Amino acid sequence: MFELAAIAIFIAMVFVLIRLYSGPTLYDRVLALNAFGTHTVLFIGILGFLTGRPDFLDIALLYALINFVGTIAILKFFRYRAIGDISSNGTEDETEIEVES
Amino acid sequence: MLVTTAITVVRTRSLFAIVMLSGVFSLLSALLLVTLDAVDVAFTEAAVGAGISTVLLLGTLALTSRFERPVRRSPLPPLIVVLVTGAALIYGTMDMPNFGSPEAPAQTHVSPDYIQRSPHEIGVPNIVTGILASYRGYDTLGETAVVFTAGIGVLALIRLLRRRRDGEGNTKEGASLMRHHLILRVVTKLLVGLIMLFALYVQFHGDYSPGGGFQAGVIMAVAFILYGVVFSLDQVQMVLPPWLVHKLVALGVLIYAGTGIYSFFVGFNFLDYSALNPQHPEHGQHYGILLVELGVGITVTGVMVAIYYAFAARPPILSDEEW
Amino acid sequence: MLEEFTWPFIVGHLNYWLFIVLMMTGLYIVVAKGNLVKKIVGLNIFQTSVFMLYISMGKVTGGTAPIFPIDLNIDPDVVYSNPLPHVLILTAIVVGIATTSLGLALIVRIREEYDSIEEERILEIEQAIANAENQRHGQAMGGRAT
Amino acid sequence: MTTFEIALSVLGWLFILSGSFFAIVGAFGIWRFPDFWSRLHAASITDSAGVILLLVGMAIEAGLGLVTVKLVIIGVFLFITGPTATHAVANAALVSGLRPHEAPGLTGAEPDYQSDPDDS
Repeated sequence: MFELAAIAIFIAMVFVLIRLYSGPTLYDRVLALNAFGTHTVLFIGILGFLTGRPDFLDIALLYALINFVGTIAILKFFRYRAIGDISSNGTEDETEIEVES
Repeated sequence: MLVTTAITVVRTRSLFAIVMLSGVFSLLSALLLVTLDAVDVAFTEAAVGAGISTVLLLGTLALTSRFERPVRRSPLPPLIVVLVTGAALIYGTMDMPNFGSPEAPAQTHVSPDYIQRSPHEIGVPNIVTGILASYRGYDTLGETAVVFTAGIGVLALIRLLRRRRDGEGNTKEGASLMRHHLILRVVTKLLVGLIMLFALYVQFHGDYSPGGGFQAGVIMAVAFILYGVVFSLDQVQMVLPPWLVHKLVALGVLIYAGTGIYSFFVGFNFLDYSALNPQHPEHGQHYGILLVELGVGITVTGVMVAIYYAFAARPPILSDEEW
Repeated sequence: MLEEFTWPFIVGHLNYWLFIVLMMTGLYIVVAKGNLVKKIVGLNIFQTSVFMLYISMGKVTGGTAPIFPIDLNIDPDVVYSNPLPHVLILTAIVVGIATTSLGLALIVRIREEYDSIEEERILEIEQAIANAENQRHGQAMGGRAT
Repeated sequence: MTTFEIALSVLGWLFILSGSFFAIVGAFGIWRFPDFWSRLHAASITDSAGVILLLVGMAIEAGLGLVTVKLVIIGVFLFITGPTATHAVANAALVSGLRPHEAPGLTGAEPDYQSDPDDS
């Protein structure tokens, strides 16, 4: 039964990967990346049960965290072109912030 | 899937998508490593490939340009070179033992010895940790030193110029750019602590489950990087000032080498942890592994955070046509 | 030669071939593509496939991850995979990220000096600089040494 | 094996199978839906239904212990990070000026955001 679940999630990962390769906009790709991470977490969990070593769950836990960090970093970078504080064109960004807040 | 990812990397020209694809590539390879029983390695690969290297590549892109220009040269000569090399390598595999065969030379020489002896000599359930920190302690000391050196190299390359630019006064941007993302900020505050807790768990539970100093160091650094990404660099640096990071980098190597030198003075060999508790050599091994892993963890955290600071603090040069 | 290609042989070597294909893809990126960041990504792919090649050599069929039960009650029937490659690769990954970051730092510096991260453009600029220097030296020596 | 245990095991099966069904449906949606905003819906299926069902199923199969605790922690993490990441993606897409396809005659109010000058 775990095999069945593993195969199902594997197929799901292939679907998401197709979207990731072909995604027309950047946001499609980020979304697919995030979904891919979630699927990976589930897959590793299942895999741990499949091989009878459920202590693999540590890795799944790590993925759940790292995936989030990666997504946030990509989005922030795409929006502000910097992973630190300094944006390349300060004025434009500041007006944006005013509008949004 | 790995192959398709790699080929897409060849074909895509937006460097941005490439960064994501490389993240996916390392996730996939980590998955493969799990199926190959290399849990510790998968742990490291996941933390490093998907976390740190994505952030670093993004940092580089922020400082350079986002698109690749098409190459004018013909792709044929490199293709021929690659094909010839590949054919030679495949010819080389003809003599290799079958996949997973227990009679392969790699399985019959050193490692059964390690597997048999480590429960009695070291008494740590995770064989990988035992070998890493004790049997091959010299190697690991060397690797730590390499990480240390690479960190210093990065700092030497891109830290210096920043001070010069500070005089121009254009690096001060005020508060965080993401101050309006309320949800993100709240969630990050929640998560940073949990990630650190998890890092400590990985660090000190590494004897019993997958994990250890390298992984814990990377995870700890990811916590700081997340804080820096969502809040601002200034705020992280209030928590963990750069001078402290630089001290930490050195401190880790010192702890590691110091353990070795201590065993020197007590009259044992360099990095022989039995020196830490001569009555119970096994306990000595436990202490030694803990100490050494702690040193590795501190160094790795320090180096990763220092590299992140160096990349993030650097003002990009204005060139909008490349965006 | 051809009679070696029995079915078990192919299945048993498929993993090596797969990793070699990956490795060659990485090598192709490094050699053929001009963008330095892309070259680094290619280098990473190459590196990762080497790691996986090592790990796959350490796998034993029917084996499990090399971690004993927590109470050290070792069942002699359980086969463990080879832990030695794991140790080597574990440290290699962290060293790999350190060298990658060093390469990225170099790229940043190159970009600041040359205003480009394309290999061809950098070569052009270098050529121009070399020509200019040659000319200057040539004039200093009376136009003979060019 | 008592009847209770059998029932529990069957329950675990059901949870895992339906969870993988939802995971696959979500992924299929991500692949096939026409534009970004509808794909967002599909992605949330995996994030919510798939994750809950699979983790609960695994927890039932594993029984009480450290494994269950870890599963619960994973669930909590995924529950915090998943929606947050989706929110961040959607927010960034909206701000960048990406708009859903609207049916003719049905125009929603344009959000009061200044569109990003450098959207892709």
